[in-house]
Amino acid sequence: MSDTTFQIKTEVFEGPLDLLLSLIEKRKLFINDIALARVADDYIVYLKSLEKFPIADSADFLVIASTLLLIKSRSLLPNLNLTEDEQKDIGDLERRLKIYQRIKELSVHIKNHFGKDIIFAPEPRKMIPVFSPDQTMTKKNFLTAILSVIKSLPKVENIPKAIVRKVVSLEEMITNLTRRIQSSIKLSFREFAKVGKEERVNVIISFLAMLELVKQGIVNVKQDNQFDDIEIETQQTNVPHYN
Amino acid sequence: MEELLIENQIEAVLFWKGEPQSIKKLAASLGKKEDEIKAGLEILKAKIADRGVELVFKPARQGHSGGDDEVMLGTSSKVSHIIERLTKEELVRDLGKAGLETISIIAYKGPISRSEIDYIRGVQSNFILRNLQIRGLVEKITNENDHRSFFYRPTFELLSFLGVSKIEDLPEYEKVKIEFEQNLKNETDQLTDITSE
Amino acid sequence: MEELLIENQIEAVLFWKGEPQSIKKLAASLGKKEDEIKAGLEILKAKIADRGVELVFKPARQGHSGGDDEVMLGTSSKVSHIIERLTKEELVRDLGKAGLETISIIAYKGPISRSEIDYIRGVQSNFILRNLQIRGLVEKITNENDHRSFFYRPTFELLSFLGVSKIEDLPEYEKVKIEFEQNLKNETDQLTDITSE
Repeated sequence: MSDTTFQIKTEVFEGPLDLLLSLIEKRKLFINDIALARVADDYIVYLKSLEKFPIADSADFLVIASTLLLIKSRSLLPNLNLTEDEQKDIGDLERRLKIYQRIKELSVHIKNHFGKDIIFAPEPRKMIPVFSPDQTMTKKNFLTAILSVIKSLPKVENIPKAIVRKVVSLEEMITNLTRRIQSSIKLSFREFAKVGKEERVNVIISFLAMLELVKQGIVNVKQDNQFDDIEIETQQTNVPHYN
Repeated sequence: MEELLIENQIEAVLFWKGEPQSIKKLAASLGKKEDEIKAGLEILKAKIADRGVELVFKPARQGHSGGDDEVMLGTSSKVSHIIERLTKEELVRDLGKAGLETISIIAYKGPISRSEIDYIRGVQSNFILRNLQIRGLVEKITNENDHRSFFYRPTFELLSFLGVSKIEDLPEYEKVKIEFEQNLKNETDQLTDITSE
Repeated sequence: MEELLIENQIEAVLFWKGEPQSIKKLAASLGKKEDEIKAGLEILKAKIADRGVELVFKPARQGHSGGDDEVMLGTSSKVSHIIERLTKEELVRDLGKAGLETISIIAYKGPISRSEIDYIRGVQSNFILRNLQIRGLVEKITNENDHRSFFYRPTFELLSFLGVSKIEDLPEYEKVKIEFEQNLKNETDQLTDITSE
């Protein structure tokens, strides 16, 4: 955990899994919870380094960030109780990363073959046109059809509700997690005091600092006093951003 | 990758074109001498003797300068009754939802390019466009500004069949046009985003 | 006049159409049973194995409608460079990172729903999917079990660009299929919270 974080700012990532996978691969790790705990900092630092962080994308990134925080918390505090859902999220993330990694490997095949030895469909066969409408060719049908075409044009819509809900729940989760870790540390302090592992406490405190980074750096959260409710500033909600 | 025998290369080009090709042109396309092409054609002729397609030779007409020996691949005369039937069927088939959708876009937004149609529909429209052309419902015209590209527009026959003397007489023409422009403006903004993906 | 063998009849129709045809349609065109067409296609495939043209297959999958088995006749991938010189169409080879990822998922795991694609990529794929559909590389088919949901699968265009006569010819295809089915089986059970179409 003492390794310096990797500088990967210049790369463009397709999404949180892309970022996460590249962090793991840069450290030459296998995908498992130990690896995930180790790259959690890298991940957060990367997010922090982004100047413009559009909210639509941030939702995807933050959902994964929350799971990483869980994994890291658990690695630091074995007595931290995780809910069944949280356990599932962790297993799920590992599994998704493995599939994603495999897809990345396979995409090399696609890349190598695409457009190389093309099987060409023949040129359109020439035929002399013969005027032959069918019974749907009426003014009325034309209007109905064109209106439905216009209606199905993709709308510039704001972020799907499910994602917004996830962002909110993520904030709640971080708040809860912070509280849980705080109390867990109090518990752990006694244990640490006995065995005298001061170093570990330092790690946890720095981890909490990192949590603050998450809160302030990514979503622009406001927190007046340490245990006050956290307010999220999401002025950009109506401005989606697509890469 | 190993190269195909010359007769197979010739077959590929003739199949792909589906139209008569001069020996000279084939030679140029394949980077071979005309004699090699002629020899290749003889081999190909023998090879496909027992198949569903056949070679048709069109010798240059005597006394016509610039005339070239031409050759094409066509369906075997033994299936001409099937092809005839299919040609007729092609013209009576229901155009379906995709057909009506595409033709209404061309009617209200034409002249319009294929890529614009694809974009509006969100899918490729090449087969349906070809079908609409064969049915004499839409026609392809050259883009005055760019001679490599084409526009589609409704045929005169279609308009009279619908009972409109000009395209603006389509129901709610102006309203549809405005609505289209408003919605499509957003679209093009997004398109630049998509293509940078 | 003696009738042509079924494989030759099929070849003639595919040549004449110059477009993908469903097995069902071929059967209707030739007045044969679908099984006869399938058997005929196998013979045709063997017959033209060493020639200038080749067959491309796009299978329907069980439980996935929109989903007739389809077949197309195209030029051999071995003459790709020759046809490329002749074609006037501009070939776009760049897929972009998102495009490559999404196509790989659909090629190896398709037919697959949008929510599954999103799940694997960890981001929303609606824009890249629309983009790929406009380019004709993937297509949407209706889920037979739930008519409100869709699956994405490779198109003929994609198979053609990859130079494979069927999707199973992609490197590692069978291996990957087993892998995904065995090791990663419960991944779809986790799909609950991912946005639905």
